[in-house]
Amino acid sequence: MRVLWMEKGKLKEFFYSMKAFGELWGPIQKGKTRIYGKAENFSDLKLEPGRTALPIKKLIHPSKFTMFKYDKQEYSTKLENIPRRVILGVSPCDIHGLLKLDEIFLEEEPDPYYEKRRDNTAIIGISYCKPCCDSCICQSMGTDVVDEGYDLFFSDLEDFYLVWVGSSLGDDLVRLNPAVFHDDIDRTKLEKFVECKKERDKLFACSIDMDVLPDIMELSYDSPIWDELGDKCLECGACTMVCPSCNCYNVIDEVYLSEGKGKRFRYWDCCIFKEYSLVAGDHNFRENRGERLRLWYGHKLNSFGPYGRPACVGCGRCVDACPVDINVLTVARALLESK
Amino acid sequence: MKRRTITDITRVEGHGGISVDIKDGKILDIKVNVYEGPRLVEQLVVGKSPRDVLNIVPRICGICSLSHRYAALLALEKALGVKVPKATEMARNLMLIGEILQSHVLHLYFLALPDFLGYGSSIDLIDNHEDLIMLSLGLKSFGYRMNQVLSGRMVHGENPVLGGFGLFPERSALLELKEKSQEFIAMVQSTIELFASFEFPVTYDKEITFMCLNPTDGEYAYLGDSVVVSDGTEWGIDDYKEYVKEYVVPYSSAKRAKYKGKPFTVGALARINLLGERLTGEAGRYYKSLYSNNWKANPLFTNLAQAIEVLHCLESVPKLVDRIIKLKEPGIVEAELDSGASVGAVEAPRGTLYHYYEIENGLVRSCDVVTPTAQNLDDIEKSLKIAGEQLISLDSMDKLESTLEMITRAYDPCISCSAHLIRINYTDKDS
Amino acid sequence: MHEKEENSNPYLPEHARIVRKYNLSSDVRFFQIRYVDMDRALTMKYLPGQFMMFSVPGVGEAPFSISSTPSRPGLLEFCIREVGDVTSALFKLKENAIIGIRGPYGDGFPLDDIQGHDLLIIVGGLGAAPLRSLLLYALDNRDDFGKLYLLHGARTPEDMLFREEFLEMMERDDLNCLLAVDEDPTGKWKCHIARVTDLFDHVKDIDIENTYAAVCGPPVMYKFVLEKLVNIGIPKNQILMTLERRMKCGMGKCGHCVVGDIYTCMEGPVFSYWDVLNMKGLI
Amino acid sequence: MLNKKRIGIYSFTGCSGEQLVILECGKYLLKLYEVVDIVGFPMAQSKNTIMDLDIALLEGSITTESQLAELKEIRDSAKTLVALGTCACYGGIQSMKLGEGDWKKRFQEVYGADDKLYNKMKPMESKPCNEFVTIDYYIPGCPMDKGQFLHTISHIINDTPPHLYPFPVCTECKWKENDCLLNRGELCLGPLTRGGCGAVCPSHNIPCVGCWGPAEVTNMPSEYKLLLEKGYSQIEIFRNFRKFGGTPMVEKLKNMMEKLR
Ligand SMILES: Cc1cc2nc3c(=O)[nH]c(=O)nc-3n(C[C@H](O)[C@H](O)[C@H](O)COP(=O)(O)OP(=O)(O)OC[C@H]3O[C@@H](n4cnc5c(N)ncnc54)[C@H](O)[C@@H]3O)c2cc1C
Ligand code: SF4
Ligand code: SF4
Ligand code: SF4
Repeated sequence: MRVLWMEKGKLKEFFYSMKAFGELWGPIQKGKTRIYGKAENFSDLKLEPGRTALPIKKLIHPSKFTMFKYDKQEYSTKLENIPRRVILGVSPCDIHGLLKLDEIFLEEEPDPYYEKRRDNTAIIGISYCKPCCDSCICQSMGTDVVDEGYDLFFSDLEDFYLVWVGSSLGDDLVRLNPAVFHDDIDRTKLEKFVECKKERDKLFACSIDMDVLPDIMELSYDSPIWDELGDKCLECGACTMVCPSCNCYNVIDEVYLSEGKGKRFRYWDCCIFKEYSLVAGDHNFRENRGERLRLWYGHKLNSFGPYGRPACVGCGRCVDACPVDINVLTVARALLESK
Repeated sequence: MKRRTITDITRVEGHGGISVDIKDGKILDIKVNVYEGPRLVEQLVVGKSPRDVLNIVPRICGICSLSHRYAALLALEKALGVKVPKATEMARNLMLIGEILQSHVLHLYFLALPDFLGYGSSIDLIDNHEDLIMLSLGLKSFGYRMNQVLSGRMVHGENPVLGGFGLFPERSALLELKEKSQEFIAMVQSTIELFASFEFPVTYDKEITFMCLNPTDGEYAYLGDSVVVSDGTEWGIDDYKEYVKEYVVPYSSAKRAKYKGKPFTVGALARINLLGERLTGEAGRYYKSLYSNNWKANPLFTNLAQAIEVLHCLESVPKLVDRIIKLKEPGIVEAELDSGASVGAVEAPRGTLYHYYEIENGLVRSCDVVTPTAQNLDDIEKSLKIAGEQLISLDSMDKLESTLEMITRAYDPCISCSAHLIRINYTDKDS
Repeated sequence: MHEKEENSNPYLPEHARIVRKYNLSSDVRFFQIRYVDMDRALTMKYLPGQFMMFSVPGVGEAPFSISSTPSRPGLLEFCIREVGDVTSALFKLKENAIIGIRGPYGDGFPLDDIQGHDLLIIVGGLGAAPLRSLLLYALDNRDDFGKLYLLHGARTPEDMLFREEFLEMMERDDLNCLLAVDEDPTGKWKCHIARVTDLFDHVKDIDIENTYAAVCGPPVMYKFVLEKLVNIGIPKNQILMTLERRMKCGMGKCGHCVVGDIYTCMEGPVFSYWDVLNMKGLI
Repeated sequence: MLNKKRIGIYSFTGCSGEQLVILECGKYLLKLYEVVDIVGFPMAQSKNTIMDLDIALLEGSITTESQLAELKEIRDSAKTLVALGTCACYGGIQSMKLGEGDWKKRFQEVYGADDKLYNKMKPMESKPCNEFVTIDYYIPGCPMDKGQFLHTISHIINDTPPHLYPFPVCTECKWKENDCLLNRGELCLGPLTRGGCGAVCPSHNIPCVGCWGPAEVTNMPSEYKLLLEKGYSQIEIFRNFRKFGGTPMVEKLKNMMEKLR
């Protein structure tokens, strides 16, 4: 992979030059939270360790959108209206989250909505010499580093950036302003990189023992833990909404007042909701909240998607989101203690 | 004796009817009954926290929910020693202006205009007066947009809280309001001219007693600590119970109010009569050219008064926005006290609205709400009687009915709120 | 009218016409449909056990097993029970009405594996929908299969889906057609009055080790039938069943049908008993 | 459309918020008038009837005998009944003290001991429409949301089933990327309240007060325990649960207390 470096002060210039590709986005402050939002100015961007309320999935797999419209004659989609965007400042765990979603949405029969948004979005990752926050578990999940799924990746090494070019689109972006990049990476730069990573590794406050957890998860199918957690769970859906690797959605038809016209739209669903797995005759395959939580944690900590790997990318969002403290950390702890 | 009941005055908000007693071709009595079922709102808030009060009292009325919220805020904040920054105060005033605009627009275009143009509903206007319909829809949406920006949503927005705003309105949204407000000026001017061209079916010669808040800064505004009356008196809002005396009638679920034993009128017409001289800009120009002594006696001028106020509200938006965005974004001021009692009053779209609370250890001990419609009901009856006597000789019952309805509507009675003005005497004193 | 192009949006339904429909029982109706696009109608490929997503604009989508056999191209057949929004809307439509369909989805029955073996088809209630497809396929390709049994149970004769069709099949000598009802209020039932599981007594001369069984029916039926099949010695990986889950896409995207990490719509809806034993929560 | 559906919009005890929302539908309102016959809408038109209705939209809760009689008449004449807003769906704020003490005494405390008005008005404690007649569809909210109203009414007019979000306010609150108020220690009813408002209040840093009414599936005991842990008193918590909870909340609280005992 091609690796370049950039002086710290040049990022602003490069940022604006990417306007040639599309809208400029990145982590910005909205009230009390940080979100991925449109950045009119480089100074709007929060380029420092920290986490956005929703992961980057909200831009590729939006919380709700119209799939297509229909009338008496036909069904029609307008994929060409999906804007082109550059997102600067995507965290490694969020990129891993996208890779998980890619497994679902791009393999077998690709989902055209996801695919188009993915194609139209330039992902520019960034990492720092510090973890994003105290609840990050990316180190345990092996998602603190990333080597695919982005177009460019910036390692913020305090006085300069190392820049990985991850795709041909990334290369095109570099070409928009080649003068700000250098390819003469010397030894001191590499040393700085290694040193920085080592420093960061020491700073993670949370961890999960992923060597044993998938097996324990498997063995705890009938554990009373699930009922205990089920008693506590508020069934509010917060954990699934904020999780970068949750892909589930629901589909609803909407008719217009005038006859014969309408649209079908999609919105994020959540396997913790009772209605999620209800079928005819009011039969529910996961009647109890505990069973539903078990499914979710099974996905996050044991096996998910076509490759059967744990889906959790260690972003720590569920740790912050759940009002009653049910999250990968507490569940992992409970499982490990109960065995 | 023949008794006619015009059940359910249509095109007013809520549930009310007029009953007319006629004997030997003479009107014996006309009564406005309010049928609305009881909610006992003032009683619901007893034992609740100030925050609860702010969730509950706006629900008294959907059309002027922010006026209720504002009056309650003023009372509660005064009682608990909260003094909000200027920016908060001005943003709240802007919010009130939005509500007055939106409420007046609903009344003028949706409820009153069909009367004057002879249609059964405003939607029927679409064929011949599409421009008016489109203007009214646009204006109303703008009013609701103001509600949304300032209070959080169209109706019952919870954003204005004790001590400030949950989220202070964004600068960009305020600027959007400023810009958008100007789009309607010309069209509203033609609406004023349209209303000025209407002939009234009844004449009045006796002057009405008017009442409204007296804005301290000398402007035409909707807030003040004292009340001016057309008889020349002025008194502080804390004394409202002495001047606005409530009483019950057996035929209606709404209380009434009298001033010195006589009916009186509050609302747009009262404000224009008492404060009209203060109007500036285009609104001031229209006031000068249209105002006459007839406005002092005929309640049907309320429509014109409202139309002028719509223009005034639109003209006020840019001024207020400019002042707000110059100030520092205010935070929420916390209450210092947990006991106290006070009155808060605002000019709601339909007139002066009083809220009174007594708080003890953080919970409401007693509450009193006096709504504008309650204050107007006696005068509505009075002007219906005068009109009835003029019209009975016409011997056309239909004409009588429709004219009485039209006069009732002119007062823009928000009957759903008038049903809630029953004073509560239990103050847990004996319990 | 919309035509399916290569690489077009897989969520867009294609137009199909309801050619014929009639009642199979009080709440189950038979639908015969055909793609409006004749080319598509004739070239569509599918396997018994696969399903299609039906779309009624304004109402939504629901999955239904194909009841017809790919060996008779052109028309697609379904039997549908009225349970909710989409099904009620379908019931209201008249013949000739246009609906949207997309598919086929799922993994059908592993025909390559079954071929050359004896086959028991065990049907309860609406389980007739997917299994009729397998049965008709086997009959149309009779030489590819060994002994062929149909064991079909219903509550009453009225409830037996495809009753006439199956009664006619009793005449065939290349099929052992065993039909049973729990009770017979009509008094005219000429076949068995028994439970499906009792019909096993009439299954003879099959090479147990080399027999495949395909089961579909209400959840309660599985318990007893599976036990029986295991008891008579049919290998667990040769016992096949099709399962129902809530589905919103049919392509492993919406997540609703997931069991553990298995997407029923992609890896199913046909599973073997061995799968079921290995994947907690499947039935 | 050949046979236009006959629709009526009627109001009982409430703040008229739903009718205002309908009037604010702008061009959709004009469209609605085009595709159906609005034969009853006393707030907006002069000629009104309750006869031969296809769809009746009801606002407000029932608080007098005459309202009850009218409600029953409307049920008899209408094919489909839709409850608009939290008052009609659950009883509204005026039902928040339902079952607490002697209602007639409360009434008299307000109107005086003289029974004249009581006998004339024949009032009763506020209850939602479904306490008396079958309601076919519900559009909760105080006031209801314009989008949800248009969605539901379009579906009913076109004879297709409407779908309102089944999930609680928190779900949409996450979509809005708010900082969770419950986690900040506020008494937020988001997890117990039906979604659909777009999490307006939390988006303004204000805890949800529950104006969309109780969501069907919730874990109230857990939220209750959580709020106790956060230092709220039982009285305060119940007061908030009941503010917009109407009749379903009475039931839910009873069940919860039984469970916790
Ligand atoms: C692979 C597969 C093949 C199938 N094949 C057939 C077939 O051949 N024939 C057949 O008749 N069926 C078949 N089904 C079942 C059929 O798809 C379902 O019954 C489907 O739900 C019917 O759609 P509907 O819109 O009519 O029902 P829905 O309206 O979705 O309702 C169905 C049931 O789901 C529950 N439900 C749904 N939504 C809600 C909600 N919002 N709130 C509460 N409960 C809700 C209820 O219990 C209701 O009874 C198959 C299913 C699968 C997965
Ligand atoms: S399970 Fe929790 S920590 Fe893991 S990716 Fe999802 S939200 Fe992040
Ligand atoms: S703020 Fe309230 S509504 Fe939002 S997630 Fe937290 S508890 Fe739920
Ligand atoms: S957040 Fe809660 S209180 Fe606010 S509008 Fe929504 S449901 Fe009502």
